[in-house]
Amino acid sequence: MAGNGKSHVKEMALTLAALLILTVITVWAAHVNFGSLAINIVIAVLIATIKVSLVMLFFMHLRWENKLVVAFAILAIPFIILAIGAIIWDTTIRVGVEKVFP
Amino acid sequence: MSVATAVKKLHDGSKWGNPPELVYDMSRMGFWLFLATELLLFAVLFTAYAVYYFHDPAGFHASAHELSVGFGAANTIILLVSSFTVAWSIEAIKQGNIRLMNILLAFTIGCGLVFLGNKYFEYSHKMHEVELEAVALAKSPALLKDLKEQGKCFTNTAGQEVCRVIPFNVANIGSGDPLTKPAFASMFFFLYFFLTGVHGLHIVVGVALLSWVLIKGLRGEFHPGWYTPVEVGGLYWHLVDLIWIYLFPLLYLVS
Amino acid sequence: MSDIYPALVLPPSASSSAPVVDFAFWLVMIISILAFLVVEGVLIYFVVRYRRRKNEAERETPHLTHNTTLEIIWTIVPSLILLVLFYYGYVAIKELRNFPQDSEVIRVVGQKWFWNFYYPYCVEDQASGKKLCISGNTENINPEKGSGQTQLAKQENQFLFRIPKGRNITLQIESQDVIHSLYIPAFRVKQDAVPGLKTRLWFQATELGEFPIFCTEYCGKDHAGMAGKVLVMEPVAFEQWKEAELAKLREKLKTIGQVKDEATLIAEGTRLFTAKGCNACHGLQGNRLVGPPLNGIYGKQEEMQDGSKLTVDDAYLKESILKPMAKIVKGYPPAMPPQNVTEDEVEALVAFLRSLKN
Amino acid sequence: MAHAVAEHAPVSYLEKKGILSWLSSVDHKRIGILYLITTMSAFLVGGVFALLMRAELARPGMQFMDPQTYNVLMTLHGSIMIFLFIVPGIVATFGNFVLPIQIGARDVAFPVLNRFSFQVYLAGLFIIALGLANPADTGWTFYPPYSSTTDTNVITLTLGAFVLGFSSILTGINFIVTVHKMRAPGMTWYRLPLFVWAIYSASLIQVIATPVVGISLILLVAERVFGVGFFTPALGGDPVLFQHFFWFYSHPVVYIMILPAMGVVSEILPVFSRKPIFGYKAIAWSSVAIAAVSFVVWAHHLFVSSLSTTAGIVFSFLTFTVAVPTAIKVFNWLATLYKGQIELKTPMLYSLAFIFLFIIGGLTGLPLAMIGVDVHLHDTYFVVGHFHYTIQGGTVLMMIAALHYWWPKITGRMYNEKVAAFMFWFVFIGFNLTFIPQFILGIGGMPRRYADYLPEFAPLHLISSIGAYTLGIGYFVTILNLLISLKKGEKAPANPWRANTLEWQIESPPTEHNFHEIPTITSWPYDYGQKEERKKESL
Repeated sequence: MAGNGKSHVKEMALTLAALLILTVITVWAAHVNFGSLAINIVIAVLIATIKVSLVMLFFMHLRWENKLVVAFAILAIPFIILAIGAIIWDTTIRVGVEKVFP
Repeated sequence: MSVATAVKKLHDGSKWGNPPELVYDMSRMGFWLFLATELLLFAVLFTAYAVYYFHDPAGFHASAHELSVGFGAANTIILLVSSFTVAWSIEAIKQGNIRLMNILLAFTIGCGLVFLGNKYFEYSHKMHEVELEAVALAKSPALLKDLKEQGKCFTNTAGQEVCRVIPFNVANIGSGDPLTKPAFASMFFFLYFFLTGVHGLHIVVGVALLSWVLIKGLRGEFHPGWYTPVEVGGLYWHLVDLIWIYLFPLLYLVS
Repeated sequence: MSDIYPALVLPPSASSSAPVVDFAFWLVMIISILAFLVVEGVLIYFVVRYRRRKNEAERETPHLTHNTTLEIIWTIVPSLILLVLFYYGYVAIKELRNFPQDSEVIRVVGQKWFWNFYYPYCVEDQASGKKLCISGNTENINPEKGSGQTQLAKQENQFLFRIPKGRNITLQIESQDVIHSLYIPAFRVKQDAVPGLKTRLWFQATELGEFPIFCTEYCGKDHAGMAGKVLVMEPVAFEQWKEAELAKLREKLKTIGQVKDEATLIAEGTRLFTAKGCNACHGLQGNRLVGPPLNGIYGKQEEMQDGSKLTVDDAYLKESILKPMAKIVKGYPPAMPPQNVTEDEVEALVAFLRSLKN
Repeated sequence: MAHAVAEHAPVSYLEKKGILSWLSSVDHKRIGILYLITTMSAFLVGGVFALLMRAELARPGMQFMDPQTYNVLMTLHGSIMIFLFIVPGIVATFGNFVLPIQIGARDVAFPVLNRFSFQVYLAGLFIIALGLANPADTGWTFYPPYSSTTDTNVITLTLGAFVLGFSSILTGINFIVTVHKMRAPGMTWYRLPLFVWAIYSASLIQVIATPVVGISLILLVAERVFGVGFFTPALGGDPVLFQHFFWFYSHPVVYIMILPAMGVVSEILPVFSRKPIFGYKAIAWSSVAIAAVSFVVWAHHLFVSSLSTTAGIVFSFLTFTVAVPTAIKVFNWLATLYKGQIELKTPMLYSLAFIFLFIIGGLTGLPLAMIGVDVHLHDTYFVVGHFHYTIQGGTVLMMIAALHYWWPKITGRMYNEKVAAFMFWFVFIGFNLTFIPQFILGIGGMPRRYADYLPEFAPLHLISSIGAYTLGIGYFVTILNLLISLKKGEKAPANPWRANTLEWQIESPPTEHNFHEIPTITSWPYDYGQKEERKKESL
């Protein structure tokens, strides 16, 4: 087993501290207007992504995992980007389609 | 494996002929694959969120106004802390500290229950009438028309047009016509309830999973040579944390 | 052009974009057939040539595992052919979606299970501000089970969607209930009618004659009957027909607001009952379909879903047509969509229902 | 990996009797057989529905059913065939039975999870059966708003499909981990049989695509139960969004169906032409490539449903990219036949028919990928024909081929070769008779999902119906022939086809733990047609 190795509790405590600080930043950023609605959302999502990366790297041990597990862990990401990206792209550029309802 | 309890037959996951190291390896791999499917499942809901957000940003902002940032932030902190404790419990068992592992697991389960309690208060608040800006309902013309006919819409002191409406009406579930009697007041509230509902379901499953691990832990089944269930339970718990990290700004902070 | 074409190859090519689509179609067909002949030919030749004959001893076969040159060739050659095909598909869609500026816009509304056509040709009464436009709808042509009829028999008396030859027509497509899809094979056009959206397609008819219109997005029970015919006319004939229709509407405009006698109303209501598709869900012989039967409904005591009772009168009937979900009769699903009818038409329908005896 | 296997006399895995011993078994072979029984039953039921539809469509006008009955049959035929038969089809049956043995493992990575997958599958089957009291009439695509307003049991069907999807995900995870971690010593990636590559690729799609449709179906259920307007325009919803989600899964899913079939072909061809497979790496990696590309083509199902034209053109281009790896596979199969010594046994007949029909299926996909031409062909019988040529001519035929190929291994009995080969011609001719007319109908403008049609389409519909019944007889007698062999068939030798893959190196039927000793692999399994001494050299 991978056990009996070095303990990572210290890194994890630091991670928690970072996550809590980032949470405060998220709440603060929500009250600041960065120019447009879309930019505000993108900034919120970016901060969330940093937090998620921290959780995955330290809490979920990806930093210390073998390559194969890391590969499976990030397997979904391109497909998530594909689904979200392509569908938003299409629904926002539909040409020649108007809404009937107000 | 020089563990004191070696007199008893040790649990090591080798029931089906595979050595524990291999089981540990395979379980992490398989479980990460499972987490990938979970992420894709939520990705669909986030896609829907994005599509409807761009469709109606004003409505989303007006609706999100009704959510309490305090509750959301509290739940975020609860999940982050519990995520840390469950990660710590794995470190503890790696060092052979069974007692610490059990305490941390129990603490994590407690956090999960507090989270659910918070959600219960939040949900029940949303099942009563609130004053919602009419702009939040603009994309549901059928509903807005109906509310106006019932005289539920008026101009408030701040000069905004608002309607008294129940964001999630339990009484309408499974009955009547979805057009004029929706259970959800706006697309935002539907997404709010659906996203947090599915997430809450995962919390329930996570609490159940960790409780099962804790029972095994109390029975002394884990030792530094075999703690795969703790690891897997922990990974699952982190998943609910991951999802919530996105949910919090998208639902509570868009106003 | 006859309205029955031999269903062996493409339908007659009757619009200005059809040749572009057809070129792309025949291109891919010819390439496919060539590829088919070559590849299947090789397959059959190999099987016949190298099959193990009766009593043939086992022989040593060549140990061929791969050939990089060959692999590269049969990766690149198909890729190039596919690029060409993609290009002509692109050319065809550019033609189909290149909406002309100078076209007449006709509104098409799909509903279960017929198409409504609303022309932009209207007459208006200045004084009252009332307006009537040329419109019409196809009828459900699904035959009854065991009737021995075919769709053709029911198609004989169909409404014809008349359009002039040689003019650009844009159809603005909407749907009242579920997704439908308007398909005119002879024009090579197809577009979904999505509720909540206005979609559109365009064509310029180049051949005179009648051509079928189909619904190609599954929409429920009588999906197969949601068909009609488009009639392409000489522009002169079309103008004559248009003027005649407008004259009829002018007559009708005069009668609006006047008190009509019951007989006229009932006659109009009888027509509307089928034309608006009421008969799809309501029987007249006491038979339960999706909705309750309507014979003898007037003056009857009905129990509602919430347990209350009421007597069916003019006001209730009117409400049930315009806002069907307001009061649901006990034992029936809340399934009826609000109907697309004018005040006059409601009046006629109510008169018709009044007239129905048990 | 050989670890703690109890020492006892080797017994066949079929030895233990009784239903309970089957349902409680975690043996991958038994689970494979359970899947085989359930999926083939679903196939027969779905097939009967198809025959009923073809009977009604033989003549214009409504003969002996009303349109609603037709719509229900159409929905059930689609849903049962897709969700209960063809998706678990080869993956769960032969994947389970053969894959662990082929890589030299005693079982899959997670045997209990494997049993759980089957139990979940049974639960899904049960939920779908519950809905048969008032069966859904939405078509297997469940497009809202029709599916959210119709008065039939859509909920049970969608929930059933959701549960089946869950089973599919778990099976996929299991196989992926098995292939990575349970290979026998010396079994490198390039020594894996191509069937394993195919199942591995299909499993990847199962894991990635299935959750998407799962949650979309749950959204549909929410729409019906809670009355939310997620896909209802009057409440601000977008019906086309569902189509995006649905096809994000349901296009890749056709590759879950066809990839394993391609894997079986790649196994059977070298064995019966006594020649090494040609272009091993090309075939292996084209499977992975198809799996990857299958995810970027879904919107070609939306060309006329208000997809933006720009997106349509991009997706049209991406769709063509799938054709390249597919063409590579076909050419490699042909090259495998070159200068071989082809034995026309039943599995080989079906495999050759697969190549023949799949070429037609693939070529008819081209006009559908060309966006401008697809506008005319979309939702016509052309699509029905194309789909059946790839999935029935592809997957179902290979399912039958795999049944014959592995039958001696699974049951320890030989089937009657003469009957099987004779019935093959029923299937082959019946199949073409059924679906060639549908291409012509589609080109002529005959829309699909029609209970009735205009008289000009009548002659072709009649031919198609005659073909369908020929096909039905072919399948029925073929399966009957196999069943009869259970009692009357000769005892099968361990390796009747003289094949090299591992499953043929052990007893027929295999023992409970497959191998007495885990083998060490020293070569790939495709050195056919060589003298023994040469074979050793080439290692």
